[in-house]
Amino acid sequence: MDNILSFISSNQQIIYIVILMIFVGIEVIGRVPSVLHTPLMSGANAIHGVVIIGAIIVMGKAETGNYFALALGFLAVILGTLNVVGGFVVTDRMLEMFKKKPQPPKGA
Amino acid sequence: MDNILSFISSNQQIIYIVILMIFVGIEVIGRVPSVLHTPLMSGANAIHGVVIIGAIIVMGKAETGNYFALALGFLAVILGTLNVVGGFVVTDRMLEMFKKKPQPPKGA
Amino acid sequence: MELNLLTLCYLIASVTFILGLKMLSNPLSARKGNLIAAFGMAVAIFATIFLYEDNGEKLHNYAWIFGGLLIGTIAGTLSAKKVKMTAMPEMVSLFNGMGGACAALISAAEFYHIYQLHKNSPEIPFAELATVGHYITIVAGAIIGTISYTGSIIAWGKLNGRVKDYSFKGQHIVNMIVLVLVIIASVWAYQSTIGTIFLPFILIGLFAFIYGVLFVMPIGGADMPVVISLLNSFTGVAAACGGFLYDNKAMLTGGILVGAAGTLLTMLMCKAMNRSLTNVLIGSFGGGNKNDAATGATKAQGNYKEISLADAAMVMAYAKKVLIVPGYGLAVAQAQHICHELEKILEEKGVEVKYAIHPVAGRMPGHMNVLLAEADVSYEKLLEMEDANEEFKTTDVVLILGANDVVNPAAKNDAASPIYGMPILEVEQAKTVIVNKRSMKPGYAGIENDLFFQPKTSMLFGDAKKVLQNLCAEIKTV
Amino acid sequence: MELNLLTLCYLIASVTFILGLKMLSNPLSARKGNLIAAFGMAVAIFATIFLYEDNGEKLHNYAWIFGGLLIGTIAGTLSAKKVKMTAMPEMVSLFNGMGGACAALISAAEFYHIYQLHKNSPEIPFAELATVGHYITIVAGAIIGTISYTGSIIAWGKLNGRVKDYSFKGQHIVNMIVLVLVIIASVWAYQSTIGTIFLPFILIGLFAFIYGVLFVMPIGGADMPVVISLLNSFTGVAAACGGFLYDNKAMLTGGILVGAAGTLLTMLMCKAMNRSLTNVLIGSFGGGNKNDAATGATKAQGNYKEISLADAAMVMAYAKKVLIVPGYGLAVAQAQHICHELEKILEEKGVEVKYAIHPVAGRMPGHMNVLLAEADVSYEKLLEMEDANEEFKTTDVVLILGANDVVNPAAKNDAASPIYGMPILEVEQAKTVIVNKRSMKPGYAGIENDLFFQPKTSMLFGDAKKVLQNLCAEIKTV
Ligand SMILES: NC(=O)c1ccc[n+]([C@@H]2O[C@H](COP(=O)([O-])OP(=O)(O)OC[C@H]3O[C@@H](n4cnc5c(N)ncnc54)[C@H](OP(=O)(O)O)[C@@H]3O)[C@@H](O)[C@H]2O)c1
Ligand SMILES: NC(=O)c1ccc[n+]([C@@H]2O[C@H](COP(=O)([O-])OP(=O)(O)OC[C@H]3O[C@@H](n4cnc5c(N)ncnc54)[C@H](OP(=O)(O)O)[C@@H]3O)[C@@H](O)[C@H]2O)c1
Repeated sequence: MDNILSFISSNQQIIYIVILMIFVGIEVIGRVPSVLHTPLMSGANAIHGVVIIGAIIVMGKAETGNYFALALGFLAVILGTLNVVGGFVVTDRMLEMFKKKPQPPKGA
Repeated sequence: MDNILSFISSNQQIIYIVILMIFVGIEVIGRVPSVLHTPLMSGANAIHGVVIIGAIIVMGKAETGNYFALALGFLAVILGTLNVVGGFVVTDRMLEMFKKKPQPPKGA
Repeated sequence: MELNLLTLCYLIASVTFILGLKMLSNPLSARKGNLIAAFGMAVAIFATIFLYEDNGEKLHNYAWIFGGLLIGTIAGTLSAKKVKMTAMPEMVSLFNGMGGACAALISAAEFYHIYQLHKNSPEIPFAELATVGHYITIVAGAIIGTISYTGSIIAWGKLNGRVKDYSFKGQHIVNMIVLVLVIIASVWAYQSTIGTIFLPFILIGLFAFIYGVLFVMPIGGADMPVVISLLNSFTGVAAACGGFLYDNKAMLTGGILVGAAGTLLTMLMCKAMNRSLTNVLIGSFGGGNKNDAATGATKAQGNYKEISLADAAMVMAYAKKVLIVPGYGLAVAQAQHICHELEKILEEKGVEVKYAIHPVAGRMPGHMNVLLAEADVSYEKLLEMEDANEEFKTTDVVLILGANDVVNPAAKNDAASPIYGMPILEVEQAKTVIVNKRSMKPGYAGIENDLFFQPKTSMLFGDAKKVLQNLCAEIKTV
Repeated sequence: MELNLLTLCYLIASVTFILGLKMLSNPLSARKGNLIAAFGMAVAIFATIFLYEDNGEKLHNYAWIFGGLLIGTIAGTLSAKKVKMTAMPEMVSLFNGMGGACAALISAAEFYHIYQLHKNSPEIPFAELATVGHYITIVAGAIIGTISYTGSIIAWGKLNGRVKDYSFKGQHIVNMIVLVLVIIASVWAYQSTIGTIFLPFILIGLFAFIYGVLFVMPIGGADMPVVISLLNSFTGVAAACGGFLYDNKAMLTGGILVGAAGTLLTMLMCKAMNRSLTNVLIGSFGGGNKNDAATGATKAQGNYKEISLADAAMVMAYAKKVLIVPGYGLAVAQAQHICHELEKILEEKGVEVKYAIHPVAGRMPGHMNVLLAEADVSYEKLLEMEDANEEFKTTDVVLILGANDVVNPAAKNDAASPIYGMPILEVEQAKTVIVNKRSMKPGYAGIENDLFFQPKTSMLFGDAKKVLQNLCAEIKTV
């Protein structure tokens, strides 16, 4: 109990950020019409591609002679880029299809 | 420019919390029907009564002999309490009126 | 350990504030949401009292603290319980003002604290004692809190009729000047020494005080709910300043939350009336514009026809379904109880009676719901706008009691009208429309209403309460 | 200075992610939202490359970094551009798997890094080198990333038909056991010394790998979009672990954002089909339940009647308004182009043709919009469900092409039906209904459809593409 409390206390701000982010994530999505579910999923998929930052850091910190670390990092960068670039491009392509939203006179 | 950047950097987490909180505040309210505007305003009014915490701290830190500081703090505590208690009670009274939400068959 | 527990309590409070506000924006959960936020507040308050430490030292002056809490609680509860339902916005305004004043006092106390620590060396520049950031939080709390306080008090006075609308030419320029003076005084104070700082600091408060008054003074009394909502979000920001000052997350998050939500709410309120916030603040149609609109009204609309009490009673008694549209006039006349009476008499005669409630009928959102609830009208009888607009199609008689803008077809037909685009109650779909008001004068938006000149419509002039009393008597004899 | 700039860049990225996601959830701003998020991502990536410092040291291996970025960009763009519209969910699944793998590799690299630093003293317990918190972020990233990776690959395989549904009795228990093994291996690894840690760490990865496969394997192929959305939020959480690991706010906020939003989205998807998430995951009606439903179907429904091609052509050619209801069958038959053809031929004959689009028609949300857009059907012709349900009232002929559940009246009438409560296209309001499918077999939900037995309805059996081709030819001759 004590441990948990002091953990909470010393990571107070991060905990706030995480909790608030969860609220934001939930609220921001709340009103999405079902036609947009697939593009939204795809867009969210592209956003978690932010993991690429970690891959770049791993890659950029690997010592030049350490081939195993280099290979790991290199692979991670490629995979992360695939996620980011592919994700955004695919989402854009999908949304292209939705662009001319019809505005039928209500109830007509 | 440099100053601003280093300010941002050293207060990074607080800035995140503030920005996220703004998003939360805006999103959370987004869907409110207009009948609830008044109670919602009143409820929000009660919540900013959290300023009472500051009043309590001021009061509790004032040296025992310093009557000016004591008076300031005492007044602040009273006003803050009015805000909090009055706010929540008034909101509750208003909402009492809204409780039996009618569920008329749609379009009937 | 205790400090860690305090952090957890604040975290809980922050989360309850968010959840509470979220639940408050849904009719089904609103009341619970309010209680949840109140619970979180209680946690935060008692945690502060018992767990807070400053440099390892607990708070003292417990007697004073509990004394203040007790006085505030009793006074707050009593006034909140006693106030009439229709005077709610005034009450909210008053409480909001208290919060603003509290924030301002905290800033003043903090300032005084710094002064006390160093009063023996009056030549130290204040700038050496507080960083810019620290100073800004102190001064912003003082300024915003004070503005919120005076503004709220004026709004309160306007709503209960003690303060009259007042504006003069060039008011906006004067307001700007006062605001600039506030800033100048703030800069001056920061550059003063401990010995000379009192004057500029008092000036800051004074100018902010004046600004608050000037800011609210010219805005039409009917627009006060919007102003109160805006001042509400000001107080939120002032509370957040306190949060920065004490590095207190509960104050910070609570304040920012209300600041953001309050700002949006203010805009939503304006939108529900189809107006912009600037329009409300500069008062273009609560105030000045009225004359223009009145001239527009003179283009004669043809004739209206009146109906006698006896005829009105007859028509309603023999109708199958009557819909009542209450408006601001009903509220002013305090005619809700006699209106409920009418409803009961008609129902005894076998007439189906319901109410059509426009969301911005009256002078605050939900005004009519609160009003009719006070008179014990059953909730099942209140139709929301969309449902009512369906129901009109099968209605024999619509009785409009002191409503005007909310049934004005110009909102649908006339793109030049200031209320164009506002959703309205489409009463013309019913067979007959009877309108009760005292004269042919326009309502809140200051514009003419075509509805009154339509063949379906007949006017029943007089104060709503009196007319209803006579109507009741008349119907009983039918 | 540069580090401060980096912080600002990350802040900008976080905000663009939120804004982007918010805009993505509104049809009008969705595309712009995607671009905004992409912009923020670019800022974050390049800021990391050029500004990141670790103990005052910049990153190196630029050639490798840019090489990797280049390869990934080319491969990603090409495959994203080439993929067929209807194979989108597969593609998303694949990219999601890449992200999961990336997160897992980062954890592995971090782990290897710790190992490298201390490999000369193999007897040090790992627990002395990393706090519990640090270890949990490493291991959670590895586990969640791996599960997301293998799960996504299986989902991808199912969608393009390479992997078949597979389940056995007691599968859920086996799954639980594997999950427990993952946890045991994690604890074991933490208590090993540097010298002996490799085995348990590899076991963690292995068990997580197996779990990902087992988790997705039994779920019906048609439910894959929901599963992908769930795995999507897993990858978000894995990315957030990376954010904790490097104390990187962009990763942390981006990851949590997707984790939270993805979870809600998953639930919304289920809700749109009127199912619960557990129901999807345990697969009660994509899979096992089918038999029960089939027995329910044997209660004979009376007779259905068939219509000949010639008659169908006649009825449609002489109608004033025809509404086409596309469903999963149309997608499977790849009949969207010939369907557009039919529309044009009918319009030449003076028939008004529109499409009624159910939000969950097909196998992914928006499936039909995408499909018809691919065949160049004008967007103005697509009616959303609510509008379509109004339009049916004035429609002469409804042509249902390979749709079944989305027009099943049981969703409205039969409280015992598994799809009860799902909003449907109310085609019975039209004068005549023609249904094209290959047999009387049920659709996705595995239940009988009353509609087919109603007097208004006639069946036109056959593969959608072939039937449409013949229909076109026939109508031309009318
Ligand atoms: N609800 C809100 O939140 C809110 C806030 C601010 C502004 N507003 C605005 O207020 C308006 C509300 O519309 P509304 O139709 O309710 O009111 P309204 O348009 O202001 O009309 C009220 C009518 O009641 C009549 N009246 C006044 N006293 C009366 C009495 N004692 N007996 C009988 N009739 C009386 C007046 O005509 P006579 O003088 O001829 O009797 C007047 O035309 C809208 O324009 C809305 O935008 C609403
Ligand atoms: N959109 C989503 O996000 C999503 C995701 C997962 C699940 N779902 C579910 O999928 C269902 C969608 O409903 P739906 O009406 O579109 O599809 P459905 O209920 O699955 O019915 C499709 C019908 O098409 C017929 N068909 C199959 N191949 C055909 C061909 N080549 N030519 C002509 N007809 C063919 C089948 O009948 P025959 O075999 O007799 O030809 C079948 O009855 C809903 O239950 C929904 O909940 C949707």
